[in-house]
Amino acid sequence: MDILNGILVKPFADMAAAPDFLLQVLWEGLVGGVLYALIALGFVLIYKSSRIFNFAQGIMVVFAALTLVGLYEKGLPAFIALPLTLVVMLVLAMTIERVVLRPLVNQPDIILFMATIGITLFLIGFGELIFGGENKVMITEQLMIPTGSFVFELFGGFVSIEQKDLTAVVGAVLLVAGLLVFLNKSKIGRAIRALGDDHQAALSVGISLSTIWVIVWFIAGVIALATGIVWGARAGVSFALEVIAFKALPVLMLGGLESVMGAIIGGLAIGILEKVFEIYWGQPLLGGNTEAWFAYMLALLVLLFRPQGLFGEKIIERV
Amino acid sequence: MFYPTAGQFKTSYQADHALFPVRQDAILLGVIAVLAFVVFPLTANEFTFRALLIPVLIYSLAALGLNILTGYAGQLSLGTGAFMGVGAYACYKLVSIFPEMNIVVAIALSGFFSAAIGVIFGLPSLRIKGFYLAIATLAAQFFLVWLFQKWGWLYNYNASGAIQVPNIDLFGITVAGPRATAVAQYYFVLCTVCVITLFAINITRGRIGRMWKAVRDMDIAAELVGINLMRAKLTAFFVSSYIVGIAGALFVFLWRGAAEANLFDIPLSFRVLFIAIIGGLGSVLGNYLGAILIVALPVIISTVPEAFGLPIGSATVEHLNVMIIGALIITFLIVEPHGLARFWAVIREKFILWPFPH
Amino acid sequence: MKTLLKTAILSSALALGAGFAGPAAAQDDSIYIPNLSYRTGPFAATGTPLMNGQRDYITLLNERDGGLNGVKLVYDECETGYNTEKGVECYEKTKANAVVTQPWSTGITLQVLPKSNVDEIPILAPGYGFSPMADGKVFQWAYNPPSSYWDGASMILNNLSDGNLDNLKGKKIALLHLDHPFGKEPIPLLEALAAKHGFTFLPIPVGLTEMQNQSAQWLQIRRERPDFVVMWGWGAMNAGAITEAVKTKYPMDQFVGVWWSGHDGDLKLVGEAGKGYRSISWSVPNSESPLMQDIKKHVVDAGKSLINQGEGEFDSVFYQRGLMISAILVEGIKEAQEQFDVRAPSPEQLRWGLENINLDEARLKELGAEGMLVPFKTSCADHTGHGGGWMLQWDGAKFVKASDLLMPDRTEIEPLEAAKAKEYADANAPWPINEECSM
Amino acid sequence: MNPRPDPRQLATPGDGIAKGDVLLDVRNVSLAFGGVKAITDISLNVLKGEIRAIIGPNGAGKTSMLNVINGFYTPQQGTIVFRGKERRSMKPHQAVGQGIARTFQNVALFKGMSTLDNIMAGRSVLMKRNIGWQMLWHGPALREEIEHREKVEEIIDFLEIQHIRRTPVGKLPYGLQKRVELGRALAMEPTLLLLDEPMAGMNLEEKEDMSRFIIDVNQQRGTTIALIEHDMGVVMDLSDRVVVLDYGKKIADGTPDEVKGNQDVIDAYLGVPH
Amino acid sequence: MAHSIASTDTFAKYLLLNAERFRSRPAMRFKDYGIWQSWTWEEQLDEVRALALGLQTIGVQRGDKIAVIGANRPRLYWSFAAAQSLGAIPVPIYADSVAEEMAYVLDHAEVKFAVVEDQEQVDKVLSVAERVPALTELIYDEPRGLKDYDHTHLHAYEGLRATGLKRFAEDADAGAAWLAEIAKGSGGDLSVILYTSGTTGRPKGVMLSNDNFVLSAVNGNGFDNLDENETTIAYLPLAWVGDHLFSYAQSYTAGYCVACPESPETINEDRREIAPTYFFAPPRVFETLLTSIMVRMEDAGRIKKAMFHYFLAHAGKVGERILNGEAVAPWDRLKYAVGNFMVYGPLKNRMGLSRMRVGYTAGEAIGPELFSFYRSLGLNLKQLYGQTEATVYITAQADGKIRPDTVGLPSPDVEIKIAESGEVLYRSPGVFVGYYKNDEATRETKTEDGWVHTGDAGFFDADGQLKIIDRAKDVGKLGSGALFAPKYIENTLKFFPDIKEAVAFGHGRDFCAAFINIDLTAVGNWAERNNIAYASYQELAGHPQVYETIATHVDEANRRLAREPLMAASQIRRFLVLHKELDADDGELTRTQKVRRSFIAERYGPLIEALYDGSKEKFIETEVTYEDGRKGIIRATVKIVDAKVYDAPSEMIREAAE
Repeated sequence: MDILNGILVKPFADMAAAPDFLLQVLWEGLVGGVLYALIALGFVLIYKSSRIFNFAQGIMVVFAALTLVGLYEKGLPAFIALPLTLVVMLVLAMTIERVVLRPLVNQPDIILFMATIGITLFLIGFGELIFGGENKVMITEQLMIPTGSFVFELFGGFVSIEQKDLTAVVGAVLLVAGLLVFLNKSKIGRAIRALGDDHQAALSVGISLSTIWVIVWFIAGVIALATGIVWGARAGVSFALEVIAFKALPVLMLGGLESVMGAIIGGLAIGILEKVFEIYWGQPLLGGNTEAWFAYMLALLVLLFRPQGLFGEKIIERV
Repeated sequence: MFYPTAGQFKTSYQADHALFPVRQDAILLGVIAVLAFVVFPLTANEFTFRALLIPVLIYSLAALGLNILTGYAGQLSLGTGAFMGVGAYACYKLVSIFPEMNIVVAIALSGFFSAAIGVIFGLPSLRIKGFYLAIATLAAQFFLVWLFQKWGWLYNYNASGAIQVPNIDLFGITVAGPRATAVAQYYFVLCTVCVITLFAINITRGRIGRMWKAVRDMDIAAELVGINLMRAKLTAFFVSSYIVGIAGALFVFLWRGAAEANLFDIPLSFRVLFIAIIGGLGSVLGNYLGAILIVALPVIISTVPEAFGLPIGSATVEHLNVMIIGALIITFLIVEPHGLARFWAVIREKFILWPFPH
Repeated sequence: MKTLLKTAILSSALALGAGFAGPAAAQDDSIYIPNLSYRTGPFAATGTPLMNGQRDYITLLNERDGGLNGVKLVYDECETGYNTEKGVECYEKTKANAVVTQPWSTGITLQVLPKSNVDEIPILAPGYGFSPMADGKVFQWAYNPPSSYWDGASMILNNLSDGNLDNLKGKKIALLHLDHPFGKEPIPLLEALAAKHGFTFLPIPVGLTEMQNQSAQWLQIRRERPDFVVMWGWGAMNAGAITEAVKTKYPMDQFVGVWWSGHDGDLKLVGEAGKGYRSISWSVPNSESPLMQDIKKHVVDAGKSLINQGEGEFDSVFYQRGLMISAILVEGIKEAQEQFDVRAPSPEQLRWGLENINLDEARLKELGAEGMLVPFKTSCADHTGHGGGWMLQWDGAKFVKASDLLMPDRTEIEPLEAAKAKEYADANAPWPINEECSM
Repeated sequence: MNPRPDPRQLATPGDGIAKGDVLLDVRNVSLAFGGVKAITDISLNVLKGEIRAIIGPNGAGKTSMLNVINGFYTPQQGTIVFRGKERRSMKPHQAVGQGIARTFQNVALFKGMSTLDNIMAGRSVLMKRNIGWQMLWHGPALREEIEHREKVEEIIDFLEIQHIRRTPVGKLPYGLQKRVELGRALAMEPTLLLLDEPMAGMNLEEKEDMSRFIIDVNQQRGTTIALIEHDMGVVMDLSDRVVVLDYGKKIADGTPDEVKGNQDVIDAYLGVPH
Repeated sequence: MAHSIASTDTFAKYLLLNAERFRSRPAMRFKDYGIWQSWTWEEQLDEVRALALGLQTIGVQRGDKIAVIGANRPRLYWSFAAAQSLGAIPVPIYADSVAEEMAYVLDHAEVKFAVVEDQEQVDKVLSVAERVPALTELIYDEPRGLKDYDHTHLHAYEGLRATGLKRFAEDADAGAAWLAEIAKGSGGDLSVILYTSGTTGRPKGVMLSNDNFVLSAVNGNGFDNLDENETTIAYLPLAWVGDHLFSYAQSYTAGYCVACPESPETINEDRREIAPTYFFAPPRVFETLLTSIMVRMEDAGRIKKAMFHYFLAHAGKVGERILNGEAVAPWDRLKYAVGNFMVYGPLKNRMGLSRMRVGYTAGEAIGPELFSFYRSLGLNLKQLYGQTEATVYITAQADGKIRPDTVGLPSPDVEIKIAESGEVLYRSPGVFVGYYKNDEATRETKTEDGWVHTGDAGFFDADGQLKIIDRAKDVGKLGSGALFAPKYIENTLKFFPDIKEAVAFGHGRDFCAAFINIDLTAVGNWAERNNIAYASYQELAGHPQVYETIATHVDEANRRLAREPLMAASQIRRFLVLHKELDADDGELTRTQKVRRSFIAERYGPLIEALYDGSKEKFIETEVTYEDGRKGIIRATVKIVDAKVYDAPSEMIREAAE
């Protein structure tokens, strides 16, 4: 009975007992979710346009952030380091297109997937070689990201909202909105969207495949940089960040590999749910650290009922 | 050139189904066997055993397990490390609960535990395909490693949370634990790997192997030629996880001597996956070639600057090493996406066709 | 394709050659000191200054004194990335010529520990490793001077309770720890003490993958409201925890870390907000000491150091602790040289040396490091020395000494040490026990 | 030396149904995908030993019909009686167990395997040795393997594909792939063989070869065949009876000559709007 | 089972003997169902007996003619032995002959029974059955597609075999009676009637006795030391005398194993698997092999190609001398050994000839370069000069005395003389009994005292080796009176892989000119590499660049011809590349793929005229027969090109060069 009580009653009693805390938990989950969603978004864009399951998205986040901070540490002012980082990401996109994607075009999915793992390793080694392996501080102030926090006293407690987290959420919303506009309104954007379905159709827009790939990888790089700044501001910049890339995977399972909305909603849902589960069930009942697997188990369960993910299209098998 | 195949003909299906229908292949294997069983043990030093030979063998075995699932049955798995962990922890518990149990029996049994867990986590494969399944196997990966950490019973409530291999004898020779000599462990691993490889080859070339390959190549068609997809996939998960579990048990008992949960985390899974893919999916030989490249090469690379007296810091070497491995993976995928095994097959084919180019 | 083939053949030939040749043979006029370092990966941030310190002390001796008693010390790093597997590989690679193993991670220490009796190479794990290694009768080849983790835990609790653990009755103490052998080390002692002295002990593990995102742990802390948070953190975890603590508004003066959680770099992330955070330490930086001046002169200014001078690494706790770690090792070597009258002592001889270290105030002063390290003395039975430690406190810009020398409550620890040592020996039977040495 | 096997007489699986009796009876079957009707209330039967053609314009529901027959789709209404047993749904692999084999409109071979292995895979369902024996290889598993290899070699010989025995099927030209696929279906020793456009995309010569093989299969092995085909000429030559579908409905059924004269059929093929 | 063998004058008796002396040694292999099905001599005896006893039940009797039609399959070879054991006479017929040809032979030979391979042959025979009144029963091997045929006079081989086995098992007398029947056979009896596919007129049935074959085979065995350890591969037409000798007569007399390939498409693969020790092929096969080698090597990398040609050149220099056991410098030997490892060995391996101990080429003259090429690789290839009427052997090259331009010394027991007209005549134990039902022809060919006209012109050189120039009737004279040997010229041209076929003209003309047929494989491959698009053979043949290539070949051929004093006069002045492939279906080639020169001259008369009237191109219409028997017309304008001729060298230079 204790167990049942622990599972079914106590968590909700706790939530009700300390609503401020619950709010804090939800906020923390939301912020985490935004980050997952951003990384997942990078995955989805690349998958949609080139059928590549880009494992390197996570490391691109670190690499982008590390480049930004590294350039700053080398003495460049932030307002130069930032655009320069974008240039680096563009060069990276072009290099990847030229060195990896083009020779591997038309290979099976798993080969491309492995190649992105190769990119991951290469970037780790390269990044550490250039910028060193130690933890770096995100140049928050220099980028004019507010660092204070708003504290709301309510329900007899408080909810503390870091301004940089708030900035992250707002920034993410703006980024996603901009991206959606780009994808839906611009010629290139439409080409990118069409690419997932039909190479020929996309090519008829008049943009070469390699150009589209470079653009897509560059956009993924920009998203990575944004993610890197936000996450780096929270936890510093180091290659330990690479692990968050894994968190994007269950998001993709939930949201579907090709759905932009799926990535966003899936990311937020997983961020919030895993936090709530960890705090109210994981820690009291399972010894904590359930965030390590909760998102996967959740996604797995969902997939068992909807193999195409929450937002994927239903698969009708034909022969 | 080295493959004069003229005059080799088969007068029975038995001969046609032999392990090496081409005589030269058998000779080549014989040479390798002599190297592995006689020459290496006589010449290798302890570092070579512990850092090259034994790990290459164990990783090959793990990759073989994964390859059965991914290369033969087409089910991508990213959870190999955790299944190795299941094998290792199962073996540890068996040895602690039944200290009298023969180590061979314990290792053989521990495979069944990972096989059972493998089948459980294989169940989603009936509904989920491709990358979705790959991500699903990550659920196993993260959940199991978490379990290894949290479930004190698994590591006998050891303060450090690590499992420690006691000294274990086999026929009067210590093969596991701190007192075991590298040579003894090498032979133990070598024999185990040989036997399991043989079994795996036999399975993959027979009915079950064909069923797996059919499922891999086109699962709908496989179903429509009467293959029970559920059974085929679950058998693949079972056999694969069994071998992976054995590899895990060997990994800890015959090589590492101790292990903590993190050891079985995602980098291990990826490492094994690299081996399988660089080696060549759908090939048994590839696992060995891949393991040599992925396991031994970094060790060797890291000794290169030292050997040439280059003043490079160990960290730089490590960074370069990671870069090189990354670049190698990409290069190999571009040069031969089907892996080293195919690379060898191409060379072999060239030898057979020599002097003709095709 | 063709060239690739050739390269493949060439490199495999090279590989075979390299694999079977083995490391070069030892030389008489030098002492090979390998270090299983990590300058890469998530723990690089905390590892690097320590490695730099270790390296620079040896460089100093070689540069200033021409080695130790005229024998050149060869310091060599093998990169592990704090990865146990890599660590074991490094151990195997270096052990042929090594006089000592410096495993640099509790995980690696635990892996190497059982082999020590077989390989007969002393393990030197200053301030880390398995606490019962203090029992020299059982762990004949392992040394963790000058204080063990249990010592550290005991000192922290003593400090928090103003010297009387019973004061903690009814309080709640959380242990925020890395979910790794290192982080789990103090748990048995803390559990035992909690039971005995009536405080609530709450372990909060941080997984390796969660080091930088500890919001769940800190939410838990916020909910549980422990009176004190003790941290056994390392690498990126430290910075993460301190940032979260600031965010959660956890009072810094109730937040104490073990010596590995007192890295200047971690605290600089929060700067002023971290003011009041304390960390127990058995070493104290003193950039004005004669030793440091020598280092500056012979190593840093000579361009032979790897430290990042712009970031104040020279003044940092970890860099100077790294120096002290090498000083301890060198002291052991020196003892062995003198005792056995050899230039390059064997591992067996070094073992004796490490058992007979006597780094008292006088000797430290001689080394120019007065006050930088707790004085301690090892023996056959006591491989730790139990030199105690000081509290260091973050003043917003740097760590400053904030207490007198604290000593662990050995009476609380010793029985547990003995029991765990015996348990270990039993589990690893046959395990030789040296009954000859008494206290 | 090995005595030569005696494969000249190819066995016909017996099932107690005499030639000319109803082997398969499809009764009032309807099938829809999310509201789109693929098959509307169709009944048809296949007699043992005949070659039965199902024809119709694109989208007439022909392939869906085959998919219903071999259990790949479950119809919303109607039943199927095969060899006297009535059922609504079953798993495709169970259909194989009952003696229904098929080929596909777009070749569905196992691309990574050789011709030999593809056809051997068709016999998977007839092979019984468990994994333990497989593991040891020598002994029962090998005996079984050889036993089935002999059968497969008969098929290879029958279809005249000796020269591509070891070739990975992915490398074969389309016409040969179709032949290998037929071989794989034959390997299952079916009572009823469903062929989905066996001659699609073939040139004249290949079509003639394929027709010959189909007739040979029917005559020599006594296999009942139901086929879908676009090429009317081929259909009329090959089949004993023809059923015509249009928009998921049956519009004609009978001998080739009867069907040819049917006005509905002519309309359907000329595209008269409904 | 013990047989008492009084003598070995028939193959049936040899079969009994071999079953005793070689028992479980392999007699025959057949790649079927993916593996080499094998029969030992004992099993072969069982098979032949079973068939013979089965044949008896459908009425086969002594003296009956039994047609055997099909590919090289053990069962058809057994039909020979079974028929002969019963005293019947097998009449093998080319399986690719059209119904018309077949009808003639079947009728002419008064065939009563026919053993055929499959439905195709059954259909062919049945289609002409009414024109073959003697034919009563038809036996087929492959039952495929024949299920619904009327089986009153149609028998499955399998059925007869089963009947035979049953008879043997159930009726003790049957076996004994069969042995008695064998004993009745004698050396003088007809062994087989082989129809020659003569270049003109109707085929003639060459009657060969058991003695003819047995003695020839035994002599052949002795000449080349063939014994039961040899293996050969049977892939040439059953109806051809060579195959009958090598795959049947010599196998029975020496006891060696004959392997039958799986299907025509797999011959190369099958030969490689079997790696025959005794191998026979007409020059055309060697030519095709060489062409395919060179074509495949074209795609090789530059270094490999250079290496390949370097070693081939070296082999050309010393290979034959090493093979002949002559003195060769150690350095050259070493280089040859390296070459053997790098090139020759692997090449032999790929051709499936690495175990070949003795190889023969015959049927027509082989180009000396082609011949030398194979010998330089270390293959003991030899030339044989023979005829159906001689039961093959007239001359053969003996080991160690091999020259590419001669056909060797007279075979054992063969006498040869050269008629005044230059025609070669011979007399031997292999000389045929006569042409079946054609005494006139017999008389024309065979003199009263047993000398046989070969129809070939030739002479003995200083070593006593016979050198054949051409068909006696084909050898002509140029307007200048110089010798014109068209075949010699054609062979010189055909050495080039790009040239598949050539027809030379010049008899009675001022100079020599030639038609050239390009090799579609070789030239097509070349075109592909050079990005030359072509839609048809005709288009490719007329392509200017193809012409250029062929012109260089002709030029080289002229250079070679110029080196031969006898031939220098007949260098090619003008040539054209023919717009269609010469084809046996159109009657341009014989079934054995020999050029029918006169027919071609008639058919392409306008082109020949154009060759000599100096025109630059000529339009021509040609009727062709398609594979399905339909007829069509192809039209083309063929370009004609002049070639450069060289001065004949003086004797001095020639000697210095040699």
